[in-house]
Amino acid sequence: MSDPSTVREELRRRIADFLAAHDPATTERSAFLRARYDAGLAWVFFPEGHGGLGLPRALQPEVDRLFESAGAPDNNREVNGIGLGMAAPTILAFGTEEQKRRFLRPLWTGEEVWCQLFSEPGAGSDLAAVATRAVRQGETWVVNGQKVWTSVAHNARFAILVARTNPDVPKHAGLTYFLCDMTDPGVDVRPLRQITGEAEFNEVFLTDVRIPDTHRLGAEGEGWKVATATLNNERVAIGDAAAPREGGMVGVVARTWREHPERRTAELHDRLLRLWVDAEVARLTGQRLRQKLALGQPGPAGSTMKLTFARLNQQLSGLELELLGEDGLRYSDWTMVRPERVDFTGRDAGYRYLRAKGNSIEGGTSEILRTIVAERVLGLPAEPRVDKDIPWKELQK
Amino acid sequence: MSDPSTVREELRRRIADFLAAHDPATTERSAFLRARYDAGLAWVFFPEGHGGLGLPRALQPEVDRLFESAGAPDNNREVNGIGLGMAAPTILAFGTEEQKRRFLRPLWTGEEVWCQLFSEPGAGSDLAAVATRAVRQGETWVVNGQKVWTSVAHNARFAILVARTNPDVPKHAGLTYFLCDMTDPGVDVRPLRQITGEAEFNEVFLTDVRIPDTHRLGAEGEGWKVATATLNNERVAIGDAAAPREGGMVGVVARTWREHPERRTAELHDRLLRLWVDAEVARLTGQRLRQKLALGQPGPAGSTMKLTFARLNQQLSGLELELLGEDGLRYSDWTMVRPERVDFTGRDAGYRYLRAKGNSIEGGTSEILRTIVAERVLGLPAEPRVDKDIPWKELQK
Amino acid sequence: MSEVNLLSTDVEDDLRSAVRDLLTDRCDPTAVTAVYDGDRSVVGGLWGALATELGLAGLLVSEERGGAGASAREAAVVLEELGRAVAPVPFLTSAVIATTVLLGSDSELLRALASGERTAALAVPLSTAPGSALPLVRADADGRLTGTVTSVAGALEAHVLLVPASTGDGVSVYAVPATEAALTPVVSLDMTRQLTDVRFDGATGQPVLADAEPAVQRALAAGAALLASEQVGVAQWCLDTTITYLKERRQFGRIVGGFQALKHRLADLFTDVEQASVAARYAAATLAAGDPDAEIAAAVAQAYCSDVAVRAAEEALQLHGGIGMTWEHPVHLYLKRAKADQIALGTAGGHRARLAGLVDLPPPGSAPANRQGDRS
Amino acid sequence: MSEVNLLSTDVEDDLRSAVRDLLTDRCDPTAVTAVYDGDRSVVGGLWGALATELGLAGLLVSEERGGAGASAREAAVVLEELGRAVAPVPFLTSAVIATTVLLGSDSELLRALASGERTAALAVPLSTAPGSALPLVRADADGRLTGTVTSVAGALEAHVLLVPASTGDGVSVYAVPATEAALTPVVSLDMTRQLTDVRFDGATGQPVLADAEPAVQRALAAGAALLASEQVGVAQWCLDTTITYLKERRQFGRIVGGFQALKHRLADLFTDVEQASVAARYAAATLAAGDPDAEIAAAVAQAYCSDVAVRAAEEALQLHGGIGMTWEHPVHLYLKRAKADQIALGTAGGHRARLAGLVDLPPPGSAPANRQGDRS
Repeated sequence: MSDPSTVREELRRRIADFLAAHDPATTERSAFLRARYDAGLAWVFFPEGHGGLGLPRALQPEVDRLFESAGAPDNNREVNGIGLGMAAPTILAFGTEEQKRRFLRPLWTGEEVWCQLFSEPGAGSDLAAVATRAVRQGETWVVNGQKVWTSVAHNARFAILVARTNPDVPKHAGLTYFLCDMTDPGVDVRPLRQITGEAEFNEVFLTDVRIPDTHRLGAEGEGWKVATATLNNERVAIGDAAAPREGGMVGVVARTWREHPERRTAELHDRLLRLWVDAEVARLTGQRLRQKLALGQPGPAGSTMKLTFARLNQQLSGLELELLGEDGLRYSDWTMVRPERVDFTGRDAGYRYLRAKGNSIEGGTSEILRTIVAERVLGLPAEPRVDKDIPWKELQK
Repeated sequence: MSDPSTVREELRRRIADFLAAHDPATTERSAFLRARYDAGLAWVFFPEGHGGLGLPRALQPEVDRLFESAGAPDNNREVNGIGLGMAAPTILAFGTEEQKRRFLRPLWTGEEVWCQLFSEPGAGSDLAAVATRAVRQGETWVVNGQKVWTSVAHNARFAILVARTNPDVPKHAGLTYFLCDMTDPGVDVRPLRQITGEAEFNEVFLTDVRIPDTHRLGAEGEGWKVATATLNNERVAIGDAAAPREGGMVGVVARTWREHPERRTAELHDRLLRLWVDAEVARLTGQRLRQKLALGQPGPAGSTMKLTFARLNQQLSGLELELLGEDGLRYSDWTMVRPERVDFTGRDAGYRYLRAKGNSIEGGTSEILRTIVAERVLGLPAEPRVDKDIPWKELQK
Repeated sequence: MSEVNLLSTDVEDDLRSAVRDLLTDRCDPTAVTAVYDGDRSVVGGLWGALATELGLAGLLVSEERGGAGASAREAAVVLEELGRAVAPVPFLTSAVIATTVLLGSDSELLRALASGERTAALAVPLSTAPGSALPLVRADADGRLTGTVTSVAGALEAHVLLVPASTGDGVSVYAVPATEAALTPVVSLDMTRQLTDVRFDGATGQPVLADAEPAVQRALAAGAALLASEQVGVAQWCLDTTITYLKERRQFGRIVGGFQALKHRLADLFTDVEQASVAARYAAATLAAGDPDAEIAAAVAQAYCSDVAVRAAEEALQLHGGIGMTWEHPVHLYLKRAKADQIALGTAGGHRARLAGLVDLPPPGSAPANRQGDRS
Repeated sequence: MSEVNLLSTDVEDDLRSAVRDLLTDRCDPTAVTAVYDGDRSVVGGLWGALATELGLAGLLVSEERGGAGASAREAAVVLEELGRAVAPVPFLTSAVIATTVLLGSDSELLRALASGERTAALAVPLSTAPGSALPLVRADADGRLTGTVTSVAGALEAHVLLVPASTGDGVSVYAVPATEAALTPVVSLDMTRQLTDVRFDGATGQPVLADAEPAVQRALAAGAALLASEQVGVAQWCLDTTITYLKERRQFGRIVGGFQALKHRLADLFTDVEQASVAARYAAATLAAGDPDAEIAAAVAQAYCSDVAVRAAEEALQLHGGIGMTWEHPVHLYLKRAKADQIALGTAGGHRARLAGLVDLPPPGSAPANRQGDRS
């Protein structure tokens, strides 16, 4: 391995050369992004030929900063988070060469947005319980079932999908992982309205959806292993930049406190200070986690940070409504709309209060996370399992 | 059944007659108590011939009040709580006529104090795991083992004892219940020092203790059933009198607050008010429970009240130390002594803080109580049990 | 502080059944959810049935004045059931608060309210705590009112607004036909008790009560004391529904309600909800009896029950998992009601602060402040 | 607020191992428990070994003045280990607080402290929060001190007391031989840091620092910032020991640590202890770097860590069940230390109140109060 500083130097030179050859001000957006991918400057920690240069992951933030400060177009990162954060590393790890070539480039450029068809009404925390069936007919799989909590499904070109291909074996063994074309006529995407009034997510009904076997990712029956890899990527997805003090929800509430001296009470004061302290400590914990990751030492803090984040968002937004008093009784708008993204700081306190309730459910409930911490980090005994060795079809649903 | 008010009238007359015949001022203490027992005025809800008149339990508080206000001697109630509250009803329910005649009268008069030999180092929450062995030799049982957390053992004449008589059957099936003479030479009572510095409890080592089979209570192997009855009596043992507002720990802390204006802070103020409210609500809950019991409708509040009581005592005493600041850093005395009883309000705040930690452990941990409430009151599924059907001797200890 | 009866009487049990049966029939969660999208069709018929068929509008009014001659105890039972159904009806605002304002007056309006023929609302923000300053509109010598009151609850359903107004000669309450005021419905956190901003531009009102501050404060105090029962109803629905759901839901091959961490949380929640029901009942019973402990009881009940209701709703949502986050499942109706109720008629923290004065647990630095107060 | 290193350096890891090894050898829980019964035989040898063998007495003193020239980061590592062992040694009181008082002086005493030859204690109550008024004894013109200071930590182990005294010309710190003062040992909640009441009846002291208020406050602030690391050590021992116990203990035929309610509580406690360790490390790192954020960092660390330590000790006791209530099991040593540490150098609530001023989150009514303050 070459000397790290030399590697960094060399990488900077490459980027400078690329920018010299492709002026962001004059190059067409898609052309620029495709060229960046082809130059291995998309995700430099991916292998050469697939948008990367096989470099350490820790170098990526600087790459992004350099492109950003040069005015380069972004690759639709906000909408395609699932594609970039979850689908791409899974395709890289488990895909055939053909699949990598077909899918990674338009995924990274944002030309093809991805969504995730994992959760079902009966398979939330227990993902291995998915009931969506995929039945093989020659070189095609015919898929039927219902998925929920699918964000960006209505804008997505492809999906990563877990379906049951063999109901005669225990639940973890009968799953297979697919790449599903969302334009297939059997795919019906319906908005799923939430308690905020909006529909940020979707339900996706799959009726005789035909997936070619070439879009199977990993072996038949290997779906659980592939899905687990995907979900591990989700948990790693912590921001690269240091969070500022009073970033996020705590800043909003602190501002309300400062702007409304007439609403302050002694009781709310101490509650706010406790939460401010908690938020500051959580921020520092994130900072330490980033310092560890930079040294290649991932710690257990990733799981615990999501727990803390959810609790803080919920307690802060709850306090904010009490602080607002009469104004806390009012809401912005219950109209069913389809927002592009979650906006915790730009909307009213009632929205924050309601939306934050999802923070301890989406992406792994707080209950599941506590169990994971207890078992994987603290080494406490696993939950008694009664469904491990019984064929899926015989399980009580 | 006769008219309730007639019954009450008749009972009052009996008590007046008794007091006229046995002037508390001039009658010798033991003689008075024995006579009261023989007159059926000890526990009027016990059957005739065993200190009672077969009347409803709800009448007992008035009987006690009438005797007390007449200056009658008390029956050592504070020291003999286990005898009166737990041993007596169990002997009544499961004892032979001979056992009832032998034990109940001196128990009630306080001439014979009782203790309870249930818990063991390896059998705390899981009482059915007791390892103390009782082996039959003719008409005698030979007992060996170790018991812990035995209060008043050093003053007790008898004990209720649970021991394992058959290790070849599952754990709940191999237990038998005995009445153990604490003066037997094989009984070794040692003080068990607590975190307060004192030894309120004892360890009791049983070495070849010989118990005649006539002191077995209930059938061989029926110990679990009898012990469960004993413990249910423990949970019913809620005071008969309405608790006053600011009774117990909350009153102590409120007094400290009032007496030390210089130590008040806004933060402690709201914490104290929250706990004051909680204590008041707990007091009212006790009041409702008593009103229900008076109508013969025991509710679930008995189990939940102990949970609340433990939490409140712990939080209040913890707050008190913070309120006391510098004085909270000081303690009264670490000397190992043997107190007669727990005194939450007469001692210093440090003692209260430490002693209150036991409130969520003794008499059923808060964890066990929550499980009981969840299963028996809310009807949620029982914990997975792996030890129900396996012979005791084969269980992993 | 006498020993009041904290149990239900047979009469109260009958009343509870009657209200619950009616709500089961006529207060479907889907219809309640529809009020969030502006379809308030459930409201009128439901309130009519409760107010007149069951005679709940006049519960607190004496029989001589056309009411049922019942007490705060019965009103508490009704509110528990209304809370359990998040019923979008103006019982609290009209039959409790507005009615209590008029109890000491000789207004004929009281009889109309008691019969259910008319419905009224007290024109103060829902967040107004008992004992706090009232927002006042101005009344001129001809009884013409000018001013704005924001976030009034029950105004949308009211024929008559009871408006505390400064007359230059103290505070009087005026009865103003709702049609005389400019009502702007507010998009509310809790649409099952939708708020209204009310503007008076020289509206003509009829004075119904002079020197009205004590009567208004009494009404707010009664409202706060009884709101606790509504909060208990909300909490009980949340607890019951969650337990039912967790006994059915399976994950990892097990009944989810069998996971011990959830069992313990539900045991704790059950404990708190049971205790809340006692606190609310004590507040209602002392209010009904005119017991001198009523003020403390109300502060305790509000301080305790409003947080328990919020926690019960939050736990219900969390323990339902994803389905609890959907518009389709009614748990959000309870969360929104619980959170709005926490702010209504004073927050828990506000009631604790009031309690401090009632039970001699003064805040830091209060001794000098009191002495200054004595001097002025 | 720069990005400081929150990870351990290799040097810090080595220091940690050295301290931990020594404590494992020489700080047996039974010997520590004995101090509660008046047997303090463990103290002298242990402190001697730490102070001189490992050279910890002079950790914060520059090499020119006979110390190790290390920083608050290393002191934090030591305190974590001392907390983990509830070691009854005066490191915090002498090597951190008293030493910091003297860092800006030219006193020769500093060299004696650095070498471990002498041990000192600052004569203020252990509960004194940074920024609060100091209890002062009086010094006459001849340097003779009169007055009493209660609840002084580290005085029993000290050769020298550093006494803040009012001279009529401001505050000076006097060095007084412990033999010159009347020391009354106090029966303390935490006997592993036993307190002493100290009386001066015309004791002769040597002035070591004039205009000493800032130096004393700086020392208290450093003490508070680093106490957080001790609290983290206490919390970590409690967590680790509880987990180990629950992996062995069986009830109902199951490993107790497998019951989900306990697993979830331990996961939450683990989260909090992890976070506490970051808060303490940030406080130490900013203090070491002279970072302008050090004051906020210290307040945050104290506000967070002191409650986490208490909760960890309380959970440890509870989850050990009966055995945790016994004198024989060491968990009570940690509970007493944690609770005393919560009060030491200001409570969590006190540090939050101080933080409010540092981060512009003023208490209610503070704006008018400030204005009044401006006028006077």
